[in-house]
Amino acid sequence: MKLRMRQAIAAALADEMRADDTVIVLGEDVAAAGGVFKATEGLLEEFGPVRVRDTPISEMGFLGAAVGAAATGLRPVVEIMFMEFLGVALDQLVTQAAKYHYLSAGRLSVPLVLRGSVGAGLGFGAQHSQTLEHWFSATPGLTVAVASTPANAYGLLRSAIRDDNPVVLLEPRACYGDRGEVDRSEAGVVPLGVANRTADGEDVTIIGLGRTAAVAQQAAEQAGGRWTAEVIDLQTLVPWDRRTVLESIGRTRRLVIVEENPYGGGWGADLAAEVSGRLFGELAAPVLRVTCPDVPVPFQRDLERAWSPGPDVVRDQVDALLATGRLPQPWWAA
Amino acid sequence: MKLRMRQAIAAALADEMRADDTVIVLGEDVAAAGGVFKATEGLLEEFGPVRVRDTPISEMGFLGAAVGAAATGLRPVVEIMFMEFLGVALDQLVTQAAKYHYLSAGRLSVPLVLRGSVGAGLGFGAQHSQTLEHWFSATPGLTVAVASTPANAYGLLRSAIRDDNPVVLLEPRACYGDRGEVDRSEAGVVPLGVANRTADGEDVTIIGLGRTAAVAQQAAEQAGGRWTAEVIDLQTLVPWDRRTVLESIGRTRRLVIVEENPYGGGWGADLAAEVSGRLFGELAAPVLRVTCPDVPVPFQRDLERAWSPGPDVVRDQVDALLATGRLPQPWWAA
Amino acid sequence: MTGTRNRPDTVDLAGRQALAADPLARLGRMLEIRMLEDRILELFAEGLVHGSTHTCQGQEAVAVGIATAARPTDWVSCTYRGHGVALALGATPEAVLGEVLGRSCGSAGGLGGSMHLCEPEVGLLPTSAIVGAGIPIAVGAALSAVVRGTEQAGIAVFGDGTTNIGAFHEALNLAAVWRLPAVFVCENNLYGEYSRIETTTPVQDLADRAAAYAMPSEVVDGQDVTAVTGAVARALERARSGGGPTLLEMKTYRFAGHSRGDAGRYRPAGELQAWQQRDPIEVYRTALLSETASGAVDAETVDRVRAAAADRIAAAERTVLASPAPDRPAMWSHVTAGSDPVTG
Amino acid sequence: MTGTRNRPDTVDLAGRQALAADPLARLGRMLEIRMLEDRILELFAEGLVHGSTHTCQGQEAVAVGIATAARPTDWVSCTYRGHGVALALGATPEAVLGEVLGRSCGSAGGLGGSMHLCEPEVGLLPTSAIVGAGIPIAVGAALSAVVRGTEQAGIAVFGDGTTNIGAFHEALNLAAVWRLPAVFVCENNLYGEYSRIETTTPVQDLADRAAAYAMPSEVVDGQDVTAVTGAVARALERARSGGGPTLLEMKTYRFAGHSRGDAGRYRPAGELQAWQQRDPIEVYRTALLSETASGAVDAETVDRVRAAAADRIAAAERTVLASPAPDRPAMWSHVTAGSDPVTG
Ligand SMILES: Cc1ncc(C[n+]2csc(CCOP(=O)(O)OP(=O)(O)O)c2C)c(N)n1
Ligand SMILES: Cc1ncc(C[n+]2csc(CCOP(=O)(O)OP(=O)(O)O)c2C)c(N)n1
Ligand SMILES: [Mg+2]
Ligand SMILES: [Mg+2]
Repeated sequence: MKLRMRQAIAAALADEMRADDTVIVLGEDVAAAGGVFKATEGLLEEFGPVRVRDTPISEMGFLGAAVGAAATGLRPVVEIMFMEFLGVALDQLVTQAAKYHYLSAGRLSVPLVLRGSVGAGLGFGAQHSQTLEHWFSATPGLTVAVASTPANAYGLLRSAIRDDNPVVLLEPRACYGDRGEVDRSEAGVVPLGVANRTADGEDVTIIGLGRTAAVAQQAAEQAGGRWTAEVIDLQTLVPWDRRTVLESIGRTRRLVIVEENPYGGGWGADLAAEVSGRLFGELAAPVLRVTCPDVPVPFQRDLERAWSPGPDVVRDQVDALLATGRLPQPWWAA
Repeated sequence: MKLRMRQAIAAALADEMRADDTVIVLGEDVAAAGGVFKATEGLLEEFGPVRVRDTPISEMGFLGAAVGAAATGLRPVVEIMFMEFLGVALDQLVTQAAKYHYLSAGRLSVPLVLRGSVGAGLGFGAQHSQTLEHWFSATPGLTVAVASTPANAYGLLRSAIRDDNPVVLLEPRACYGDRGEVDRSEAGVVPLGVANRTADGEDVTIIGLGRTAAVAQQAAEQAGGRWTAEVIDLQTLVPWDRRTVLESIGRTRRLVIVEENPYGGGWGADLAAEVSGRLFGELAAPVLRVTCPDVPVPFQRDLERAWSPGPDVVRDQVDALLATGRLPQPWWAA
Repeated sequence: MTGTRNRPDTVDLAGRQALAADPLARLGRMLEIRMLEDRILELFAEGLVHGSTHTCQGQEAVAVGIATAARPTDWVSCTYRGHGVALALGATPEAVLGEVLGRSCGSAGGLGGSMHLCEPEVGLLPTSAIVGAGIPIAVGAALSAVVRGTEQAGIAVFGDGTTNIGAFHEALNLAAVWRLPAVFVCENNLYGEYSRIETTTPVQDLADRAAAYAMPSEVVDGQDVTAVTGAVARALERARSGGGPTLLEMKTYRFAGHSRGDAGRYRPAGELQAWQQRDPIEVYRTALLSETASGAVDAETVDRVRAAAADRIAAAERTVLASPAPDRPAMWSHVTAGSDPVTG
Repeated sequence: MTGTRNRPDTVDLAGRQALAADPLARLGRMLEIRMLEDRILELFAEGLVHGSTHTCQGQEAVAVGIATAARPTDWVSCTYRGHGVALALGATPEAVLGEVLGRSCGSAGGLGGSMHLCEPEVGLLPTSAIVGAGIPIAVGAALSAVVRGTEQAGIAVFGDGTTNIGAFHEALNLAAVWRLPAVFVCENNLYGEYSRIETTTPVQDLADRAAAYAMPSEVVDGQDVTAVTGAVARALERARSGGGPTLLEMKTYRFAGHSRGDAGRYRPAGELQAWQQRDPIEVYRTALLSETASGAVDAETVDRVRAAAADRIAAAERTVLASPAPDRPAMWSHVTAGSDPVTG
């Protein structure tokens, strides 16, 4: 069926809640209002107020409660409305939940899903527009996935709910309204840890994540025959799918990573470092990271749009990479 | 004079507090007790309870207060006893302080220093032993420095206090007792953004940060003449000193980074990615990251010691890199 | 800042100072707030506002009461619902509307947006889009005053729903135990987003929460600018004389939705209408007209004030609409302060 | 888990269940706690303890009172100062001491250390080294009970200083507004690390903070195991019957320092001695001996209990010291659960 991404999320929640009584949903205005972004619409009506709960404005409180509930028999799905709000509650996810299995000698697990909206594009300003993958990195025990389409939002969320470990699912806010085909059968479940190759090509592999998956795709489409690209939607960032990525680069011998975050500390560095190291001497060009500039997300419409690299920027950067075999200047300096 | 690192920190605070009435110190047990690690000893006695304050256990409260104080005329230095505690207060640093200058159109600045103890080695377990640099990355507006010796703890802290921006200074807890020469004159002030080359060599550049600076140095000393290394103590992680690093690698054509954090999401990836990209075709070997394994910090003494790579591990990894020109297996898999 | 050198004034200090002396200035300021907020929602409907915006119609008396009682040197932290407080404190309508519309004449040069206003000259700290974040920050401003030995106070303005977040608790405790010159102004408008207070909060009067910090508190009629002014003045007097912080709960109501686009359908029928009977502007107008003693205020005068407010807002809108968006380099202009090696 | 297959039992469920029925079991458990804590500090002085350790001498009545009133199916969150609560709930001395000494027989197989104990079979959630973290987690356990329709409760044990952190506030509010079966047990031992409560907290009775959540509360004599048991039992009764959460403040004192190595010099002279007059073990021993009605407890019986406790701890120490450290692969053994593609 065709669904918007927000509906796909609600559908995944409903489908898992029907299958498993222990799945509950918590968050600010997720119940009566169906979510600020309507990603939990209809759940209160179908599953009732015991399992679908509006919380006070207390991220530390309700995320912590979800950790406790997860350790004692439930599978809570927590909505963090804008991922920045986790800045008041990070402890519960990374210092408690992610370490509980370890610190219980494997006797407890924390099947918790933390869904949060992320990213720029809608004019929410510097404190409501970041993607913040880095908050979840370097945290053994935690899995991090990022949705980009209705189909993988649905499929990743179902996997996340079934997983016995804490899983973070980042949902690019700008994509909530996107429509696409969603398979609500088991076949629509998207495994964690597996990337999605969305285009074939020969000259370069372009990897995107979340909102930049489509940017990567469109950049490849705009190449005008000068080059062709394998495009990969990474889907899971931790752990990332080394097999798919390395195989692809084994064919194309060039990698471009498109990121919606500042250059310094952006998620692509991990991939770029590992690929550069593992395929040393086998690459035809340096690994290129196309990121946003190192500034807070600006509000004004044109600046916000200019802040994150669009398909044209990516295409030009790939052109330059292929032409020279060297890293081009950052696009904003060009 | 010879000081322990904890004394060097107290000395830097005292010297800046003497020079500038607006410098204040806040934190849990920093005043009457002189700090849990004694890094603020003597300050209450000299500067009094108005400027040196024991706080309630309220990281969000007192860090937020420091942000407000910094924006309105003071230069607060906040101690976060163990950096993990910032997991309950990250918002104030990265979402408020780091963005205040931007969001005030340059009319306010936040000359705040956040000092926190970090790292493993003392048996504090999984929730009190991480280095957590990644919490501070991808945050334009924030500067991140890491001490490794009494001299640079002193010098970096003085620079941090004078800086008009929020600066995080990570202090490896295991080094608080280390003794070393400290120059308390202006010459002892260590600028932010500048790395420290601690050894000359020809075959490889080894970079450390915090506790791994000494590991890098010792690894080089253990090479037994098989190879010689330029050793760099990065000192400031954001922004890292590209000039010193790239010049060094220009000479040695090989880079090894030694990190006290898990491989996934560790700070070295940023450097490895950029160096691999910028010096594409000019390196004699892939950039090697020697990190800890991707597990929470284990408590038990031998395991904790085994968790972070020591000089012998680094030396062996460099041996392997030089012998094969390829990335060795991670040391824990070897 | 790039592109903002010739921008219109962002503060009107004289206008701010007039509030304490002149009842008509207070009425006028409430009217300006109402009119600008109404206009912002219209501009939003016309597609001119990027992103979201949170307006404060119905809560004008709180904003103007605070600004009347406080000095321009006091520091105020506020939230995403900050247009009214900003205007009351003396931010110009150009600074506010300019920011909402992303123009270089805005408070943050158009880089912040509706949720991010800041005018240090009249005491407005950057408004925060994170619930509760401004409360400890105002406490820090109060601490700063104590350390620097000034008479300034720190004032935190926040909503009812915000009393459930940890930062509220930690900040009030800290201010109390350090006896800082801080004033906590809770605008209890009965809702946090779409959730009614009693679904999230087990106490009726939020002022009661002050007892957990041995802090004095007051429940205040937030629709009556004179009551607000008086309560804030008492709290500031206590603060400045070393008596420590105070929690003030302003009973009020937002006439519009939580943010643009919210029609407020979660409200019980008749609730809005009942509160509109206590429109702070009408309440104050009536009070002024019935103050026969003073005699100076008649219906005509009020009409004049209203017309002046309308003119002011219309003029601001013209200025803002003629004002440029920030240019691209502006994005880089204020990431770090100073010229140390780091920011070089 | 690697290397722990043949480890000694980590829980003693029968011993736990005996607490409710048998006063001597309660006395014995308090003695075991005291003896093990004393021994840990000695082992620390001998250099056998890596890292830090936080002992609870003087607070044994709180731990045992909770364990007496609660069921093994109730969930308890506690802190780094958790040895006593763990032992009271039914963790064996081997599990506790083994963890403190980093042996594979420890609660977390030696990977956690003194601050990290966990015995799900008797309801002990992983103790946390982060102040306040366990409070919302216990609330979550209470929520879990409601959703799954069980009679379980969630019990959070934490210190006085912890009432100043945001997690305390958010958790109590959440439990109250959702009327969850939760019990909040604050061990007010007058200090948070080296800071006396009045330097960080403006109220005297922390139980008063419950009013901010319209929550019932009690101030309890934390040195009297019977008083503790009664108060916790009342709170659990309320919790299980749908009456919602309760805040209990246990007035108590830690006889040792905050952690190993702290000599407690910040304490006023005589304070420790005054509290030692109310040593919970002595208080209970005296009560038992004077309960002439029951008649069953005489001085000899008490001595027997004491000797048995000493034997138990000595035996545990022998077992633990003979127990291996975890082997190196143990480091990787419980990072992620399950065998999905992620954990491989
Ligand atoms: C930490 C955090 N959590 C959640 C939000 C989302 N949010 C924005 S406004 C709001 C409601 C706040 O309610 P209240 O404090 O009553 O203020 P009001 O909007 O009524 O003025 C919420 C939940 C946020 N901005 N920050
Ligand atoms: C978030 C956080 N801040 C600070 C600390 C450091 N710390 C450990 S114990 C402690 C004192 C806690 O005092 P209290 O709540 O009274 O418990 P007690 O130790 O007396 O049992 C502090 C400040 C911590 N572990 N976590
Ligand atoms: Mg409200
Ligand atoms: Mg205490």
